[in-house]
Amino acid sequence: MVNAIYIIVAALGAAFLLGLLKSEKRGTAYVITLFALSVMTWISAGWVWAFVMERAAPVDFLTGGTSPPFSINFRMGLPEAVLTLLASLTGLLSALYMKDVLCALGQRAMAVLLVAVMALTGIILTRDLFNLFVFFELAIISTAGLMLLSEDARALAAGFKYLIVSQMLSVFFLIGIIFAYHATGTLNIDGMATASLGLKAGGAIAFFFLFIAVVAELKPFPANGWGLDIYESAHPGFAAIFSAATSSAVIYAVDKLLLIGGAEWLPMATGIGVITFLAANLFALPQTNDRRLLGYSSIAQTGLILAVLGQRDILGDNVLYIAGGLLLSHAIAKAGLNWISGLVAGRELPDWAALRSRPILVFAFVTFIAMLSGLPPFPGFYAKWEMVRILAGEGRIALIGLILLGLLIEAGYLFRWFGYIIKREVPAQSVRCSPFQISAIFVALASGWALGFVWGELSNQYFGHDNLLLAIPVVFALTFLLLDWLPAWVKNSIAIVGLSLFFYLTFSDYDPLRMIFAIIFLIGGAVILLASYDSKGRRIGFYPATMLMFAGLILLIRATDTFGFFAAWELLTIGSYFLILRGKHSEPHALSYIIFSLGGAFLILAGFALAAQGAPLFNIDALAQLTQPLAPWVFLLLAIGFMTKTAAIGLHIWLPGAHSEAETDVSPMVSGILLKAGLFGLIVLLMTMGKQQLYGVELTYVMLWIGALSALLGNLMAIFQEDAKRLLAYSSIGQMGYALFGLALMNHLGWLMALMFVINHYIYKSMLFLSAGGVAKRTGTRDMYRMGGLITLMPLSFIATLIGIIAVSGVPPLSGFGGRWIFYNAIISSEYRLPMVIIFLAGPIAFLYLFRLIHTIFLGQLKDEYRKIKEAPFWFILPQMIYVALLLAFAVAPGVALRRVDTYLNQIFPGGGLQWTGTEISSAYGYWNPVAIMIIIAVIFGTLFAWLLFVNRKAQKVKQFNIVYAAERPYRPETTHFAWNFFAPYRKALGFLVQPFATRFWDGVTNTLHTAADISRRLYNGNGQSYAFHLLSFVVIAYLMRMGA
Amino acid sequence: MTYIALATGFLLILIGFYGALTNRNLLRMIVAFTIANSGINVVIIAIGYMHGRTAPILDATVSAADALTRVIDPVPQVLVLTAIVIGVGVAALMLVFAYKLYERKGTLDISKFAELKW
Amino acid sequence: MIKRFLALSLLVGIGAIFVALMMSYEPDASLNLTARYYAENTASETGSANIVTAILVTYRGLDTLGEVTVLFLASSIIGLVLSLGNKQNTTLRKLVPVGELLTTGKSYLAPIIMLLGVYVFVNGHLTPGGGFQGGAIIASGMLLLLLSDPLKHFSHALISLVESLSGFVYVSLGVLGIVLAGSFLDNRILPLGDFGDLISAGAIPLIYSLIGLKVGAEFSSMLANLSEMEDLQ
Amino acid sequence: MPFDWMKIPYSLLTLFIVVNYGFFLNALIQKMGARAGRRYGIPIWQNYVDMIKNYGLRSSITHGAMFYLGPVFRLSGGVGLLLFVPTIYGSYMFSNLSFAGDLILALYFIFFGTLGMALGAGESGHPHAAIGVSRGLAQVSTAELPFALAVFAVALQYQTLSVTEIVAAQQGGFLQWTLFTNPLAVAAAMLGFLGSMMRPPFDVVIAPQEIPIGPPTEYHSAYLALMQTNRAIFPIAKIVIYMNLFFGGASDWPTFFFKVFLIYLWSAFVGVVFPRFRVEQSIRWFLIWAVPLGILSIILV
Amino acid sequence: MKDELKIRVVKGPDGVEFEVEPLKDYYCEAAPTVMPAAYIKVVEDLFNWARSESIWILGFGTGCGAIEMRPLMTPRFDAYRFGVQWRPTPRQANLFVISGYLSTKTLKRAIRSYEQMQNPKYVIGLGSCTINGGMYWDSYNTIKRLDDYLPVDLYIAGCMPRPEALLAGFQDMKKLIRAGKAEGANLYAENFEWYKANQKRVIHDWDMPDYNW
Repeated sequence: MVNAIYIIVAALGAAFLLGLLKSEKRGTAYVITLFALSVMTWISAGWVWAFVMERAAPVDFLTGGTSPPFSINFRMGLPEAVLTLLASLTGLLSALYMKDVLCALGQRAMAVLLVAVMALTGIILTRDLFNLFVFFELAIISTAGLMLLSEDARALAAGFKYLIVSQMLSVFFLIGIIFAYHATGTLNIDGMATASLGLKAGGAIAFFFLFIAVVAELKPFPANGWGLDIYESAHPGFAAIFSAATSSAVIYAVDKLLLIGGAEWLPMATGIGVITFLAANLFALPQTNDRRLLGYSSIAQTGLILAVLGQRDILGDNVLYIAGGLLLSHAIAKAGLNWISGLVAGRELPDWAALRSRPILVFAFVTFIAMLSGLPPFPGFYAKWEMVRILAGEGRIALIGLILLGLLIEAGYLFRWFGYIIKREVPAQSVRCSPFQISAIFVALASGWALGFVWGELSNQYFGHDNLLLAIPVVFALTFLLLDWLPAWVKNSIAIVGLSLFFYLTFSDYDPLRMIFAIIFLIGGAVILLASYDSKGRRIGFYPATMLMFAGLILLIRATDTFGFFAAWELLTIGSYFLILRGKHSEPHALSYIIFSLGGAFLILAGFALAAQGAPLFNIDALAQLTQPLAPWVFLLLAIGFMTKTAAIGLHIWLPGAHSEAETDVSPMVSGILLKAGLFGLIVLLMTMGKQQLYGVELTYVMLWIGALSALLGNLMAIFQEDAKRLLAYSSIGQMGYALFGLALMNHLGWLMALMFVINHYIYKSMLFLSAGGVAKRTGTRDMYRMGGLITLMPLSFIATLIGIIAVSGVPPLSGFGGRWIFYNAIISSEYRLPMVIIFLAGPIAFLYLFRLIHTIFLGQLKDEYRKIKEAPFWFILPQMIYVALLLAFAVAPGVALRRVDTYLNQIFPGGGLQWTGTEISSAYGYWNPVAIMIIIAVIFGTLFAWLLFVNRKAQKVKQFNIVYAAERPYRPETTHFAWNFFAPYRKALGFLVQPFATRFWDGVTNTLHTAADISRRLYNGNGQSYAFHLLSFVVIAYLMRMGA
Repeated sequence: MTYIALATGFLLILIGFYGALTNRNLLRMIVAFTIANSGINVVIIAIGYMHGRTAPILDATVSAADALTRVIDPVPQVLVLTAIVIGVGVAALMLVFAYKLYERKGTLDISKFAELKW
Repeated sequence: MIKRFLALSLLVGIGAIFVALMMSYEPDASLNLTARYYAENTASETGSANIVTAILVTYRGLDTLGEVTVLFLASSIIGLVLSLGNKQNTTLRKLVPVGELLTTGKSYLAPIIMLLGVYVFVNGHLTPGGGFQGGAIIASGMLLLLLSDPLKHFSHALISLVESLSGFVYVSLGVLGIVLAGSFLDNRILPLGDFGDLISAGAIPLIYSLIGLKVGAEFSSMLANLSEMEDLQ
Repeated sequence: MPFDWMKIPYSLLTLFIVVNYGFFLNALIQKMGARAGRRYGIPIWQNYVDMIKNYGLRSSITHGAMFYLGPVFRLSGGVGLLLFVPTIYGSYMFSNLSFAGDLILALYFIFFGTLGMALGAGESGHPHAAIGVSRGLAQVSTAELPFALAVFAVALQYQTLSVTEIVAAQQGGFLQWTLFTNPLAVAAAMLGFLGSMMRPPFDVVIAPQEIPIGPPTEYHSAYLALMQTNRAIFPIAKIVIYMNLFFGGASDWPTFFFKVFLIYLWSAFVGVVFPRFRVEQSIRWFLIWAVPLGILSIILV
Repeated sequence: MKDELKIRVVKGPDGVEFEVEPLKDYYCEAAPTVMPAAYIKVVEDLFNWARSESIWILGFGTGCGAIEMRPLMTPRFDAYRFGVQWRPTPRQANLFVISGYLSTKTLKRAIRSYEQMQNPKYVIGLGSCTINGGMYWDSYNTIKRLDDYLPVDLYIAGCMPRPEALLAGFQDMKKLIRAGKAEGANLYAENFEWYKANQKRVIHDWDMPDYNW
């Protein structure tokens, strides 16, 4: 392989060569620059290839004709190769990206760029401490020089601040070097490591200075104001280098230093890293400037990686996989985002809405923020998983908590930003970009996905997890990215066929329990997708998101180990987030959805990690073998995580907005199908772990209470909604409460009831959402009181709603009754009386909102402007009618679905099941006969109806104002339709129960975070001198803490 | 002797830092840093100094054979040379920045260049 | 006031660390591992009488390359900054004429200073001094020229040519080291010669001369640029 | 309990008896109310006459399909409720169609008629009908609660949901009645009972002078006749459940008539004594007085 | 015509504008028809008997005579024992007691209420004002002969008639009904044009459909 020194040589040679050119020959100079960068890239790539493919051993390259420690040597190993490749490739792409600027400024600027990249590779490669210092200084000076590339006049000041800080750092670095040299008699890093510097006289303090000087380059909190200024004002092309390459190089330098310092310095690295990670993410929250936000995020990410490096004592060899995954994700994403920021004219976050004119850029943006947030299938996800797993195995719970909290905050502002892009008004200035710039971004995008694949493969190789990018459902979903140019109906057909086909191919894999979910996810999804035929055009972005959600769902039920389960969980979360975000006004709701979901997901992650106790592959079934004192905590974490998805009360505030603001065909998906994922999680959890006790409290008992309260408060809140879809959304909270209650009963019938709810809720909630959505589509509003009297205009929607509400309310003869019947039988054998009372209270309340739903929309007075509207589109009606048929069929023959499950549940809860004799279903306490009920009611109803028809055969059909009105006549339909604040007396009596306590609580949390961030970020007052103060304080504090420890 | 040099060096560093922390004028800050740089150079040299020995140059008085016992540690000297040059480079750069900043705002007060913050 | 107090208290903290460092310092009684190697082997391996030079140019040649690059960077950036300035209003200043003494003195002194500089870097491997020192001396000669005639314009092209060419050759020599002697910046690409001769110590004098030229050119270019920057006002 | 065809005529017989007894009892209670006001009151057959007259009205109007179906739902609910519960304990003839389901079926079927009626009233487009429904649903949701709690307390007590078995458990002397074995549940249920009988103080739903007369404002002629028929059946059907659950059921018709009369009288008794509650007042009343009793009864079972 | 009844242009949710004509769109325009009696005589007799024994009065007090109707509900008179009840809605009422003088303003309401009752329906004119205007015979604002505007089945004379007279009137009404002579609704339908013309002559701000279903 090529000597690694040629990387340096190529850059320097080219840089010096540029000076020989006349200043007019900028084109040539540019070509030389590119060539040099390409050579550097090529050499590094060659080494990467050698290490990865040929398993080469690390090589030392000597200089000065002597072997180390007497001369400087370079080392090329896998990490060095990857990092030099990263640095030089970033440099190359940025050079491409900055073509105009570089050519305008001339060869000096190109030389500075070359030297900058060279310095970074030098930092990575060198094994000599003083040489490291030299390269550091080179990097600093070239950074300051590259600040001049910026068009932003403020960049100068930023460069100066940087120089102030780096002057101080140089002093510390040099003190550290010279005393370390004095202590060990060598300048070689490996030499120092073997001489165990820390044990020598003054060695610890010397190392402290070294460490501080290098770590401070990572912009640790609070000594990082200057870094933010650089990020904010630098040219985006350079900011990409600074963020992606410089951070990576410095991190590697820290890694080398830690080699010298040994294990005792690791906690400090972790501490600084975690504090930086949290603080930077927190401060990013109130940030509105895009580049500064990116800066905060970069600082946070490097902090995280530093923290990971600090955990190398327990991460062992995995540190490469984890830190590497995080580092590469961060580098690629940040480079990409910075490049994109150069294409956006405005500097406020909402200005990025301009990206919407180029879907590929939006896709790139999504990819990048997914990489940053550690979402699958990107390396950060694998890294996150393994890191948390190992940390949990070693009991570093607090660290996990802090890291996950930081990740959550980061995801919060990143996804908020994405929301702006998708939802905010497109600014006047559109995206301008050259093919070079696009190609740079595209390379980042492609390498992001490629790395996702690589990390998946590595994960497969080392930990035995499946590569997510090879999972058929994921591949299927991603295919839609390529097919996005097709018209929507074609894609819809492919999607429906795909779902059905997958079910057909795999249906023999599922046990009866999973079968129910498989049917709902796959077939149910296909049925709802029928409604999507209604949308015209191409519907960019809808199908990848939808299919990603379905991929996640189906992988969820197919998962056997915790990794697969968690990956599927995150996939479905992202997919559904994109789906929800598509709604017209869904920006804030989608955001709260993703934050709650990710928060829940992190709890699940922590729970799984805790359960695995460090084992790389942990089967879900093995949860059953957990013992005290671990088991209840695992249970708690997982349960809260899953309950976030089912929107249990307190964690529910994301649901109403997310479900109601989603598009018409999305609402049924996220409500009818997605919520079941949470239930499935709970079922898996309860099936494996059963009842758990924490401090003597029965956790399932707590869940019982939560379920009951969700049912009650969900229903109560539904009563007071004016918005039809919001009402249905709140109703979902209540319904999920019932299901949760049933599961928490932990007996045979309770589970049967929960599964019955799963089926029923899918059918009727999908139907009602479609129906309400169809009406909303026709009327252009979701406010029920604005509607009224639509029964004659939209009879089919009315029928669907009618059947739906009868089913929801549990009135015989429809299938809801079966659920209620099983429910009563389930609780009669249970010991828990009090929560039962609550859930009793919830029952009749359901009537109130259901009546309101149907009354205020379809009955009452028709309004002027809706006199001419038509029935909902055919494609909305079709699935509704399918659901009507299903409901009726399921009402008559619930055994079709339930009987097998009933038998299956005997394995989990032996005994206490139902008897199925003929058409009669009986339990130990009671019985019912759905067929008989249906026939009897039909006969009575039919007879009476016939009789009334006979008696009333001459009835005169009248119009809406032909009502007795105390001898007056109605004024206008609006004033005659009693619909607004329909249950006013109820609000008077019980309104105190629906005070938005949870909303206030979570608002309080976010406001506190925001305010805290907004106040404390004023620390960065922009004065370079203050930053010097920060730095010195950081040094002193770090020293004191070090001494204290 | 060494301790005095070390103390002087450290004191210079602290003086330099104090100057950099308390003077708002850009040029004064640069000068302050130069002082600090001199301080660190003194420290480096002081570390290399060994009592009773001579400069690491082999000539008539110090032959290659007795260099081991006669010369002081050459490495700090090498390092200080590099450090000085780097210090000069950075100082020059800071001057240029200061100049450009002055050109832009007509002031050398660092607190006036705080547009980038928070 | 608060600021000063804060600064003082912080510096007391830093000073305390320094004191701790000093307290733990123990002077070496004998040369340490690395120094001993250099003391013992420099002469035989490099043929350079000045051990510092030998270390600087060969053993730690990469540092030196970096060092040179630092200066190169600084001068490039200064040039860049200059090129960013608006060149339109290049109005020459009216200056007080410099004194006779200076004008005459410089025409005698400047060549000697330059020559001294060259001497210093050419003999870098034998006597104290070397490329950096020599380059600095050359630059001081330039400074003298500038002082005597502030409006003097140096040939940027020439400076740049010297700067770049010497740098390029320097790097090329380093590469030659890989090709001919096995490692980067190995001075043994040329014969070591007789110890103590001017032409000895392999490539060290050559490299040091290049460094001297380059440093001189870079300092000069910085000075010239800074001075011209002044002119622009 | 399998189905056989003889169930149909038997059920119709029960229906016939109950309809007539219902008409009679309604008139009787009305008459007793009149007597409490020192009036003579309506003739005992008055309700029959009213019903015939309403069937005999020549014209009628309709506001739409749901308006049309409302009374059908209503009466189906009444008839179904009656037939899903065995009327006479131990009698095959009058066990009606209880093979179709147990207590839970009956409890949930109560809402069938309510729901249908509310929908029909809704389609009439009359705001007073909607206001009435709003009030009715709000009130009934809390009035049913103590009843549901009590029912469940009873189910827990007897560990069954089958009405027949519950009655069977209460045989052997009136001390075996739930009334004495679980007085709290009965108290709660009987308070809830008041709320579901549309009598003062819980008749704000139909408040005749304020929102004449609530949900049925637009109903007339044959619709009204159907609803009147339901008024005869539904209270009895409901009382049958109370009787079976709390008062030992009835093993023959005389006992049946007597017990039903007494239970019915309870609501009439309260009705003539108390004035009317507003909706939120009655909600609070149920939550404060009746629900705690129900909760206690469930906890103490 | 009142504003709310004028033809108005409305924009639908899809942005298309169209006209709404309240009188046509919100009200049924059909004219009343003559409703034949039951085909079988016995049935009609049974119905007539039931109608006579179950007289539901529309509980509107249209004039001062309404004061005399209240005592009928009290223990002293107790009209309930004759099968007489008050209903709060015209839909369920059979008998409309015009209790005293009718101003033209009230006439409009009376007509509307009458038309909203179901066939067969009966009208009793209570007091002399309904017969010839009574003490308001020269008022510009009261109607003088109720019979011109609504088909009156029975007048109860007096100013005011005592509750006993009302009871007697009800008994006479019952006789009429039982005899099948109380066909005011059909009379109204047959002579609809004539009644409307009379009504519109006195009601100048006619702002309702011709027949209020």
